[in-house]
Amino acid sequence: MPSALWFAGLAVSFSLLSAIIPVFTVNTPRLLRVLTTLLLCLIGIAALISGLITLSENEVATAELPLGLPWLHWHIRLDALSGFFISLIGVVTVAIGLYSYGYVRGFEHGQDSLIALGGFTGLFLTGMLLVVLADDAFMFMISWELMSLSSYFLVAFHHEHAANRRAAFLYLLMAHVGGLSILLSYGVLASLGDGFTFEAMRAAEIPFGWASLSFILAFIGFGMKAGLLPLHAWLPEAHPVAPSHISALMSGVMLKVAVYGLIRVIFDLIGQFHWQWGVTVLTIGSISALLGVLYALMQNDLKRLLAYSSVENLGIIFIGLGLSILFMSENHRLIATVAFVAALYHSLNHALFKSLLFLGAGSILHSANEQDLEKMGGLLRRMPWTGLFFLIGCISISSLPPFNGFVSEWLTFQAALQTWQLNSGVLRSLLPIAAAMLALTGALAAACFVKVYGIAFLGQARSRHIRRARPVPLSMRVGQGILALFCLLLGLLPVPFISLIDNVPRQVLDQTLTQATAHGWLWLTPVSADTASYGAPLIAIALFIALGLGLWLVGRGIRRVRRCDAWDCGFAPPTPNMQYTSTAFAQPIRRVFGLLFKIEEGVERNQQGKLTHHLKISDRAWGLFYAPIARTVEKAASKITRIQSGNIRTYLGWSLTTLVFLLWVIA
Amino acid sequence: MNLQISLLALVQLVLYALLAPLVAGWIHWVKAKLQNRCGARIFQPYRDLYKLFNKEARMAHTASQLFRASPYIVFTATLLAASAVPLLSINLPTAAIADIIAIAGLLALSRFFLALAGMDVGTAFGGMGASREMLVSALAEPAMLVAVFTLAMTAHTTNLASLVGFQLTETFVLRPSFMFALAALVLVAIAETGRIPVDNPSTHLELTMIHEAMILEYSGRHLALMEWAAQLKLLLYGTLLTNVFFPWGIAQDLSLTSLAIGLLSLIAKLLLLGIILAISETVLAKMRLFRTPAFLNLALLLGLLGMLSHVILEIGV
Amino acid sequence: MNELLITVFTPMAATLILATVRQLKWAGWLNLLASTAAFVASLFLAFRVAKTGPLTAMTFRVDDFNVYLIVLTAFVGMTSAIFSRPYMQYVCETGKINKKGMQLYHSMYQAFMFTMLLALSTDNLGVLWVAVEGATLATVLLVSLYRTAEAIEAAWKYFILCGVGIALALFGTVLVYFAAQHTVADGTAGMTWSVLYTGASKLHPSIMILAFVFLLIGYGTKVGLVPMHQWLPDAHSEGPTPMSAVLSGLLLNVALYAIVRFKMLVDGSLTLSSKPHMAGYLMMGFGLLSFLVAGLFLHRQRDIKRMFSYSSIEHMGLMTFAFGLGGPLATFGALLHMLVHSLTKSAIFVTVGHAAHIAGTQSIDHIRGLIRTQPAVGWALLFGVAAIAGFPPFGIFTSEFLLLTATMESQPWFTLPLLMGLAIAFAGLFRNLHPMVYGTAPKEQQPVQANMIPITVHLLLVLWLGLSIPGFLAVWLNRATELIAGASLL
Amino acid sequence: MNLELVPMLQQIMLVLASMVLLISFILMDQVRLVAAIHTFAWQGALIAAITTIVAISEGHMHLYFSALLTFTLKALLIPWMLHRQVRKLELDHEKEALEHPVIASMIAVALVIFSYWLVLPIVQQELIFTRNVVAISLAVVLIGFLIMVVRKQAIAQVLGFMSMENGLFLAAVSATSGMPLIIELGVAFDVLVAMVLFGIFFFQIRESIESLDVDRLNHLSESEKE
Repeated sequence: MPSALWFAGLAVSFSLLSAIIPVFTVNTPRLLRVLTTLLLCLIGIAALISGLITLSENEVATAELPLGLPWLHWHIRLDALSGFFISLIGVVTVAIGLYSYGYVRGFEHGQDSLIALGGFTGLFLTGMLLVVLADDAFMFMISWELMSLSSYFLVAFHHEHAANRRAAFLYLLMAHVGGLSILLSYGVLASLGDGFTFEAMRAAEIPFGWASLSFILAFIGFGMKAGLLPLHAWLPEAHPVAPSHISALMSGVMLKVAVYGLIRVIFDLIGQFHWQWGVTVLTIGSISALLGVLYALMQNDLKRLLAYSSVENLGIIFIGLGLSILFMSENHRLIATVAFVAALYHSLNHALFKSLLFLGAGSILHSANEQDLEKMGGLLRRMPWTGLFFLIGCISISSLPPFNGFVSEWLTFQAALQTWQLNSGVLRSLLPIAAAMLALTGALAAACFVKVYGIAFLGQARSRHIRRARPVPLSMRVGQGILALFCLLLGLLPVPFISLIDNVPRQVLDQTLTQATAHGWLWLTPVSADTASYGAPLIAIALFIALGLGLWLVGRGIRRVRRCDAWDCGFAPPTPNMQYTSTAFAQPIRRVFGLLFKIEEGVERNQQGKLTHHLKISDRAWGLFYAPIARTVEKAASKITRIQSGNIRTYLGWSLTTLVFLLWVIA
Repeated sequence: MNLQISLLALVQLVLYALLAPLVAGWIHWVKAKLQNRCGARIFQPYRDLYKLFNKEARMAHTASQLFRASPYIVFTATLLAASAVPLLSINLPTAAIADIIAIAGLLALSRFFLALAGMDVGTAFGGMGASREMLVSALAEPAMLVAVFTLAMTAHTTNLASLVGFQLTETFVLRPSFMFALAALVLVAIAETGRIPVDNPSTHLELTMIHEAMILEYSGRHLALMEWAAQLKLLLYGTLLTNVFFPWGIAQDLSLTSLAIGLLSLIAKLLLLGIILAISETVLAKMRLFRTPAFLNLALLLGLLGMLSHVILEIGV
Repeated sequence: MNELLITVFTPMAATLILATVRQLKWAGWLNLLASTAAFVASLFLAFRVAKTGPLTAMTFRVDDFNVYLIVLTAFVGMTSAIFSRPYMQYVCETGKINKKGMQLYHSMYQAFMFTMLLALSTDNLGVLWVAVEGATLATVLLVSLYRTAEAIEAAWKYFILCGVGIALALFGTVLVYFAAQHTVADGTAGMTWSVLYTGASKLHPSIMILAFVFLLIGYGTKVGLVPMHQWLPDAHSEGPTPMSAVLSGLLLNVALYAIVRFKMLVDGSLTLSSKPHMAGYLMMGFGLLSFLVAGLFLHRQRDIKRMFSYSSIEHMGLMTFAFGLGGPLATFGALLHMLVHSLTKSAIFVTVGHAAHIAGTQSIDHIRGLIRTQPAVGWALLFGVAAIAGFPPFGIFTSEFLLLTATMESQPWFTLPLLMGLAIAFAGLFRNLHPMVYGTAPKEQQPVQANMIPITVHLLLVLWLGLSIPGFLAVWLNRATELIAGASLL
Repeated sequence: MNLELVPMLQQIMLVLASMVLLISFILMDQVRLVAAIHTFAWQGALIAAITTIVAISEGHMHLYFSALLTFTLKALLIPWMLHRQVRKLELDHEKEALEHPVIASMIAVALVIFSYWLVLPIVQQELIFTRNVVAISLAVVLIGFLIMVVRKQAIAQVLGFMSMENGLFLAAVSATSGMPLIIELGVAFDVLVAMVLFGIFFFQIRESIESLDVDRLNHLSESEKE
């Protein structure tokens, strides 16, 4: 049987191939779609296999490619950590591949070239795979920026609208800055160790000051990509405007690659753990989680909402990482591992259900060409399968048992609850607050997705084209189905899964979670059996028995229900316009947390003399963080351009002054 | 032995299901007495449920299948949650399935579907109820978890059975954190079970209703399940409060006597609790919806204070 | 030796011939032919040098440093000639210039190539000066070729500013010669770089540093260092596009090359003095200033060619900084950056020529939705700018990677302004680029018969260099690094 | 240094050098264009004279030649060309007064002092004499530069440029007793070509803006007015 690395190489070469074929098959769109789907599935499967092999065998495979700098070839390394993330990429890619077969059909008659779509999707995947495989800073940076650049082109795919162009610009700009910051972080490590290979960096002895500098730079860089506050501004702009399966890739997978990068740099390369770092990560994580979900609640654009909720989930992941660092800094390896595994688990979960939700949104776009919640409604009866899968996604992301989201959040809580083990009293009192924020986040997330599902899929259609919505093609449904299935599986069988990824903490923290899985596949006991235990399968079984019972009753048809008009307290039969809107649903929460948003609300008369109500809820980050920077640059630019006055004598004057000045300097 | 335990678990489950309407009935009765009404008999809720189960269930044209599935899910989730809360005895196998966080999760699940069911028909009231319910729960859930964390950090476990066991084993000490936690949990329980002053269970056709607004469209067995689930939830919170903070009398072994003592003490506690609740509901008035956040923030604050006083006062080094 | 002579004097011959050729069709092809011949010869020259090491004869000296610049110059000259033939014909058809103008253009093109190659290959500082001045003279008439008021104004500024600069450079050269007298060598030898380099330590430090200031200002004017850069955007934007390509791709390099040569001498003489790195610090200062200021200028552009000329200033600033920083890593990076920047920038200017042709104007506000009108040009522009902005897998990323890390190693705190500068410049480029390539195209924009060969070749080369630096090139650059920085990298 | 020890020729040279400097000043303040051209011619002649003296004292053969070259180029050819163009452009009676002549001359004086202060660190005994002449030539260069800054009139600017060149020649001749002949030729050729091009540009500018006032060449700028 070929080695894991071989499969990884296969995946990479397939993705390169899929980047090339559109050039040749663009005139036969159908063939193009078939080939792309095929290749994407192959990529996914190959990546998945290689990842699984690595995880199960815990072997570290390395290789060197004759590319890059003459004295620094591309080093490749496939260890448990990369194995985990490569399999994550794999799973989602398969689903995306199947989905895209039906979805891309919508673009065949559009103006935008399919070459760009297919080609850059391939490059995007290549970039992500290579980032995970890279074992030296140079290759890492190249693949990292390749990932950013190609995804930028995908964001700019629908470039007719100025808003999309702006989003793409913002995205690329921030990606570039983040990349440079990562590069510098590597620069610090490299200049302290010898050379840019990760081996050298691991070996390097790094004093605290420099290590912290490197940590900050890396955190800024990767945090920017992961969309942590306040560096998240690009995310809700860029993710929604890309084609939906790309949004799924970006939100589901690319953000996880950022998580991978941070883990790689901090846990693996720097290999030090200081409580200051832990606190930083924890704080930023909690804030992102809370504000992310609050902003998500306020959105009416479905994909934008999903994007903001990605901010929230990444926040949760970073809470886990922060906890892990904290516990490591006081050398409670076991608890640190629990938090670490929780973070990994949530990365995978978020990859699954966020992609699932984006694919759902894509299906709505595909069949009704609508992504504004205010116009949706009653889709469950028009596209039942999508409705079901989307519901599963909503339950998972709201972290409700027995689905996967709950497991990771539960684990995070379990880690946070071990705070009594810490020595430092300050930390002991800080962690519970983080836990409280996490709890609040979870509850708000539930509210958010009740809103989404209730407005979009339940009730009555609020617009004509939604009323005409039809079920999407089989391929798209299968794509969503796979992800939904994984959501369920990971929710039901956390124990086998955790024992599967146990090699990752073994490699990174050199500690395993054997006790978590000690009590058989039914019981998940992260710390110890009598501390806490969770029997997901039993809960699921009970629920399914109950459902089965209900369905059986229905099926027996004795107690059939009679259809009638809605009662609605005896008022006139409700019309679609009488339903609660998305804005209305969020209004109470908006009112409670009003301080955190920039709300412009007002009523005025329009030209026809009708009274119109307008409400604009925007992100505070813009006013507080981005606008000032932009203004400063503009000011500086307009000042500096004065020296290009157009008068030649002034120019000569400049030269003369410079000359005299320099002569004075050197004398 | 093992058989006995699982049997006991089953008994407790059934007991929950059976006791729930009784508690509701008891509270109604006491309230009626307090308000100088003769009021309905204590067993009235059983009659209502029976009647509803036999009535034909009707569904709006606009309702989807989710509308039909929800009652079952809601009821089961609540029952599951209940099954993990020690009722008579602390050695409860089902407690290992779901620790306190999982219980919160299960309750959240039932609430999730309750709210969705409310929105399914597409009436104004349903959406209103769902929106408000989610607001209340969004604030109540963290408060509850924080309060529970305080206990969990003291007992070093989130498993309720072990938690109660810890309470029983350790010598009686005054823990400021527990007082805060208790206060917080009481407030949360009131909010979550939709009692005055947050919501009025006996209201109808009011613009202030929350829980009722969501189940407005239900009828027949669906409605019965929903009502039953609500009563279960009430009982669940009651047991949680009493057995965690005042575990006295709960059975620690499987001898019939101790079980009997457990049952009696439980009934006593519940009666007492019912009276207290009834009194409070009689003297208090329901507050405006937008006063509720303040109410729940207080709960959250208490929970946090409890946690902080725990880490600072009790294990502070 | 012959290779060298062919390389250098083919263009000279071509200059004289083309001055007489009247048929436009022939002129274009002849121009291309001569450039190709020069390129081929330069390749042979490169092989010779690679085999037998530096060759020195009759005031020529070709070592590892300038040989790669010679090849690069000849190559870019050739590809630009490929582009210029059809482009200039189109310009001629539009009636912007007459037959005599075309004649002048072609012969001056070759004259320019001649001066460039001469400046690169000579060993005599005086000849170097003469050649660089000659380059100005050859190009100044081309800048004013279109005879519009702006063109003439641009040419005048170009002429005066560069003339003054070059005069200062001559003064610097005289001072070097002065320092060489009595101490190293008299007569012609006193102007011979290799002689001076060997005896550098004996040169009088205070005279040398004085001389270096003049040289830095003088040749710096040609490099386009702020604040002597003002001629550059004017000349680039008003001259014919192939001219902008070679100016940006070659002239700036050659001027920088001259500065580096002198810096080597100055460093040699300053080693024992109180401030041995003075020259380096001066260059770093100038480089950083130009880098940042040019980056800010990018935000306020209305003319597409002006914009890219500012980006040239920015990159020259980066290279100057790197050479000033010294050390093998930075030097290697700078040499690589010279290479990739010339390739990318000339490719961009060729693309810009097409874009302006499509839209019928150079004003950024009127070029819209290129990838709708003519996808090839639009994407080429996108990729070109992505490359120049330092995105991998394009080569510029590699050199910037090296520069940043080198800075991180020796002067960590300089990385901050560098980072800012890169971000600012990047934003400036893309905010202007986006509306030009994306969006819906206006009706009046019509696709043109574009010549994508030079663009493709250049970008592919840059891509290749970004993915992997071929061994021979690495060795080559490394030898040059050894020569300049005194230490090898590999 | 005390002049007694300096041989006669060098004393003469110092005198001439000082006169070159003086001429730069005159050139800067010269109001009438034609007169300015004459002044410039005189400067060229003086440079040529200095070259001859150096040639005599050093006995370099090629210096005589370069003296001849300088004379023909700087004293005869270029002034003549300028005259022709001035006549062609009907600028015979062109006058251009500086805006702030006093300030300009103050700056010029400052530049002279500055350039002397600049060369002071060169202390090797045998270079003292040349050092001072270098100071003068540096001053001439800088003043030429200053002329280009203060003069609006294109031709006047060119004169400034040319007097910079003169300064360079002075430096070359006095400090290093002339550059190698090949270089001299090259430079001379460049200067000549430059002059021709200048001539062409005068006409081009003239036809594009109806005057030779360089301040009106200001269409190409980044400032917001356009």
